[in-house]
Amino acid sequence: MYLVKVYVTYKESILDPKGEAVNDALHRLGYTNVDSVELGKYFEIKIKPDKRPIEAEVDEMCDRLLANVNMETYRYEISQMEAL
Amino acid sequence: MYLVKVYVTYKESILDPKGEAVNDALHRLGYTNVDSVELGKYFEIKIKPDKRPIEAEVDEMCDRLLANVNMETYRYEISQMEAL
Amino acid sequence: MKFAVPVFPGSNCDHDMVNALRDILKADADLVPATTTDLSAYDAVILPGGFSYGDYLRSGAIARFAPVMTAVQAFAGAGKPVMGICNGFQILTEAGLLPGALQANRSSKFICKTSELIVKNNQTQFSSAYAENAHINLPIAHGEGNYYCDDATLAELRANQQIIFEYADNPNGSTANIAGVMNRQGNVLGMMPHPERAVETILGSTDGLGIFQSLLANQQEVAHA
Amino acid sequence: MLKEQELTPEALKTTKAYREWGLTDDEYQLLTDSVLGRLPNYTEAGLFSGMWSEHCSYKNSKPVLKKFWTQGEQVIEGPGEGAGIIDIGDGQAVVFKAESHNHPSAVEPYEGAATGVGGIIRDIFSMGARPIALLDSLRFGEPEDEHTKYLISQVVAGIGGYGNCIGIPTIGGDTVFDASYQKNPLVNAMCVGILDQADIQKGQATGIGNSVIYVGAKTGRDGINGASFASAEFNDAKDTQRSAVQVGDPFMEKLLMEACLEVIHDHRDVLIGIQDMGAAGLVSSSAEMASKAGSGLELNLDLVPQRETGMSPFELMLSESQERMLLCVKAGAEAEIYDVFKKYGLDAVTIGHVTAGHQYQLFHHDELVADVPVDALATKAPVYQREKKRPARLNKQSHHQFMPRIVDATGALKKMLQQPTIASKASLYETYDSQVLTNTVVKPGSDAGVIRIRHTDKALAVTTDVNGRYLYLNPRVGGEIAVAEAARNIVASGGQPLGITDCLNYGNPEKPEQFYDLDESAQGIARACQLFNTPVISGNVSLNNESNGEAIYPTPMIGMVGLIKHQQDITTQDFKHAGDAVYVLGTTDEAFNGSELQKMLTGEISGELFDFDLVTENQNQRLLLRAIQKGLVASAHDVSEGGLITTIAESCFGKGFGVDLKSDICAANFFSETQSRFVISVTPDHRAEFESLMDPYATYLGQTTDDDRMLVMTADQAFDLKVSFAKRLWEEALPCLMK
Ligand SMILES: Nc1ncnc2c1ncn2[C@@H]1O[C@H](COP(=O)(O)OP(=O)(O)O)[C@@H](O)[C@H]1O
Ligand SMILES: [Mg+2]
Repeated sequence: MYLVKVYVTYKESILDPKGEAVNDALHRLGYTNVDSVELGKYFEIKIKPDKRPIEAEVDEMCDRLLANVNMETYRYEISQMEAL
Repeated sequence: MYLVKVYVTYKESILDPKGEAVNDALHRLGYTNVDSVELGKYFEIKIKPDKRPIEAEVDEMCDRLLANVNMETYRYEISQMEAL
Repeated sequence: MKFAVPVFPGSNCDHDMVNALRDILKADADLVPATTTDLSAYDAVILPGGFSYGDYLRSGAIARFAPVMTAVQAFAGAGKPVMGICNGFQILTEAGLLPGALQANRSSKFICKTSELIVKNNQTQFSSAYAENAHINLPIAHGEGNYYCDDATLAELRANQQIIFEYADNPNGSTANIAGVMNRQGNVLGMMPHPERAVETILGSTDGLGIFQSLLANQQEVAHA
Repeated sequence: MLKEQELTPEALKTTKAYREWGLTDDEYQLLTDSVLGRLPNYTEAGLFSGMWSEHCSYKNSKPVLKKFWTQGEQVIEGPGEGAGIIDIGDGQAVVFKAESHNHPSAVEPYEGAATGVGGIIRDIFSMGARPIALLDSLRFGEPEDEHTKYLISQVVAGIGGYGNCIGIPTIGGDTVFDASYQKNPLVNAMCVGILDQADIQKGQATGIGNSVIYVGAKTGRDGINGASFASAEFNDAKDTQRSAVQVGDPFMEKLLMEACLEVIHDHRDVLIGIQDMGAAGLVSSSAEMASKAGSGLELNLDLVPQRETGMSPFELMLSESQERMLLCVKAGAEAEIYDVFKKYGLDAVTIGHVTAGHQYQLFHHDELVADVPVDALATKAPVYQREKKRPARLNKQSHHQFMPRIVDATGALKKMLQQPTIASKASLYETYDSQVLTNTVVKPGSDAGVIRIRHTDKALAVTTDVNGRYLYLNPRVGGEIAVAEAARNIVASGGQPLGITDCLNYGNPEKPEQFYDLDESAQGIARACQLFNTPVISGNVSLNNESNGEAIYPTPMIGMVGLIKHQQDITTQDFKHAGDAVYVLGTTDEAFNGSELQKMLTGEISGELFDFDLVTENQNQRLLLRAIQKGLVASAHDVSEGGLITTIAESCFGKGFGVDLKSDICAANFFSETQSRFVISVTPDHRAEFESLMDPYATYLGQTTDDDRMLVMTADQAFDLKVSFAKRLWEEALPCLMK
């Protein structure tokens, strides 16, 4: 079994209202040294090995569903999970 | 400047409806080897050094705002950003 | 009796609440800004529904730090009645005034429809106008109304009769069908359904009136005691 | 981000780079030769590309829009301003408009739909009105493939996400599935607002020296030149254009709306004009405000609040960042306005002022970067009279009416109730908050949504409708039917139709056959509007709804608003009690070409469209409205897709009553889509009066019952099934298909 961690964030030019809202809230709470906040999605996916290489499959899943490449970018890390 | 990456996910005992929805969608798309999906939040926070240790500050921010410890857990990584 | 209805940036049921209180229940009610720090002029506080601060992080997570919440904490601490409807409920749990948390609905979708509730405890200042185990119809409208608490908390809620409203047909996955809970002291109520949307026949139901009538009647008793 | 090297005026001319922005060679020529008398620089050419796009200038559709009926004594403001306004008495008025967001929704369905809603809301409050209701009109492919399911769920989530958060109820709409929209879904949103006539605002900038104030979200590089993107044909290959995606921020818009309405109400004496920044962003709003007022304008772009660094004048002026408004305020009163916005935590910045003369001048880093006649931008776009040719598909149509053979009437009905277009849409609209603001009397699920007007005895009925299949078979008559159906839904709810807005969704107007569809259907709409006295007061055009050369069905969405004079007249489609008499108003013919039944049985839409008569339609509507106003009607439901039997079933579903009916028409004709009909129920004590009023136009069919049984005896067979079972099929069909 693989453990895949996928991080999806907005492209640079895209407005991130959620990140802004958190940034403002942190400032109001007194964390004025916070410079910026971006809020993205974090997926932890457990996946069984398949015929295809895992990277190809994860790439495709990201492109098709997990991210909208028109406005988001993604990166991921894959690790082998020990069998229990 | 520090770059802090915070990951917030549901506690294990809690059902994650959005993760389930993604899991189902992946299955429908034919990725039947996907075993489970959890969907969490991913924060990228840029933060200027302060008097206090950065870890203490991030812990506090997470406990107070970024996560609801009744149902969520968090972890984070801190790295130094190079000055531009 | 005078009600305060705090308005957070992004509240959107604030006027509905005040309209229900003033026009239908003929009660005194003020909208108060989230920057208010003094609630001493009021007898009860109702946190209204909406999307405070967009609910962009978690529902209620940011609003609980608004200045008015310090005053609400003190108000509740003094034993005066505080009620949170929908987003108001979410704010109260985030603020620690009520146990548990509200998670995304099981369907992971927003749900707006009429839901049937069972009044589980009518021995409270918020529910005394209803018969015990009465079935009432109130609208729900939320994306994150799935009440969660751990087993120990649930046992405590049950032991102390803190569960006031249950769903007859659980729409959102809430633990133990919980639609509304009270604090241990019995002066803070949070509920996801919207009683202020059910106070006029023309809008489909008047089953929400009981909550406000309970509050008004109990307050009068307090005043006369 | 690297600053793009801007081409010199000469290089722009030789490389023809302006083509990428949607300007044609002829338009560029017109610009250099007659409008400016010189070569435009990079920024100037960009401004014109945005302002002369179809989206801003209506250059292809203007000759068509001219044919619309826009008169009527109830009209306070017709097409032209942000939204139209209609008098509803007592010093109040209703404001409404619809907007399409088809292309953005195809690219990013959640945000595309969400920002569509956000945009139409700004159009309404910029007129000074408080938005009180939203509607959404959706067209998707068949919900079979995964991508279509994804589009449906994301579009619906985006509409709900925005409307729910900002706190405006979504109280109606329509949803149709047809392969024609597979690659090109339609997402049209409509907003209705209400105002005191004293608060009416205009988007104008007058008075030399007065300030132009920018409020709301900062400007970023999102959606740059989106107006010309929206107007360009959508093609799989053009991946590069696809970053015109914007993210909606309904929380920001909620604050912006409250702040703007406060300025309009409480600072009327210093507010001169207000306009939202929609398509072609800052240039469009500012140039239109100045041009309308006959003023000049000077803006200092360094003052524009910016989300990103190093933005060029081109980018700043053409960005379509959301949640921004432009105000014109009396000189000296700026601080008063800033204070209001500050209270809501919003940026408000003076970025320029009204000048003498008629020039539009932009400064950036102390340099004059654009200096053009303001009217050239706002009103001098070329207008094209496109070539029109009757489409081949109409020429080869069969004259025969499709004649269905129904061997198992009950089975056919069961199947009909599960067609995605017929099936209940509750699983979609229950994700919309339809009750916030506590004015919603009739929620989605009946013919029209109804909202009461607080502190009066009045209410408004609102609906969106159009059946693209009818237009595909006959664009002119289909256009008439679209308006007629909308009016039918208003009347069935107890309302007097007041006026319409529209979204004209068509293919490429440069193709003569597609221009034919646009032009013909506009004439049909115009004729129907005149007859119903429902002027067009606002609207929107969405052309180039094609993918890989294939156009969608011509789909002019009609959004109609009606006035219910007394709240006791509010009528819904559900049968109310057992023992009521059931009637059908109007006659039933064999009308199957273009019908849901034809699609269900043959898999296609073909042949000449059935007959339709506007005069009969109008007469039947008037009859029903009179009966409702006399208090004779317990329920009314218009007959549309799926025919009479579907209509009867839907009236049973609401409260679970059964029916026992008998008719001398055959079972197949119970699926006919003859127009101008209603199913009406009447309590026994009103039957006599009802019948004498309706005679000979209404036919008695039988009674409602307490039984869980829908029994309809026809000339040849019986429809016979349990109401509860039929209802379950109807309710579960769409959720099941979406799984
Ligand atoms: N996308 C939608 N949003 C909101 N309401 C919708 C939507 N689609 C359908 N509805 C509602 O479902 C009901 C049935 O719609 P429809 O079949 O189009 O009615 P009709 O045929 O009477 O025009 C109406 O109340 C309509 O407002
Ligand atoms: Mg209808």
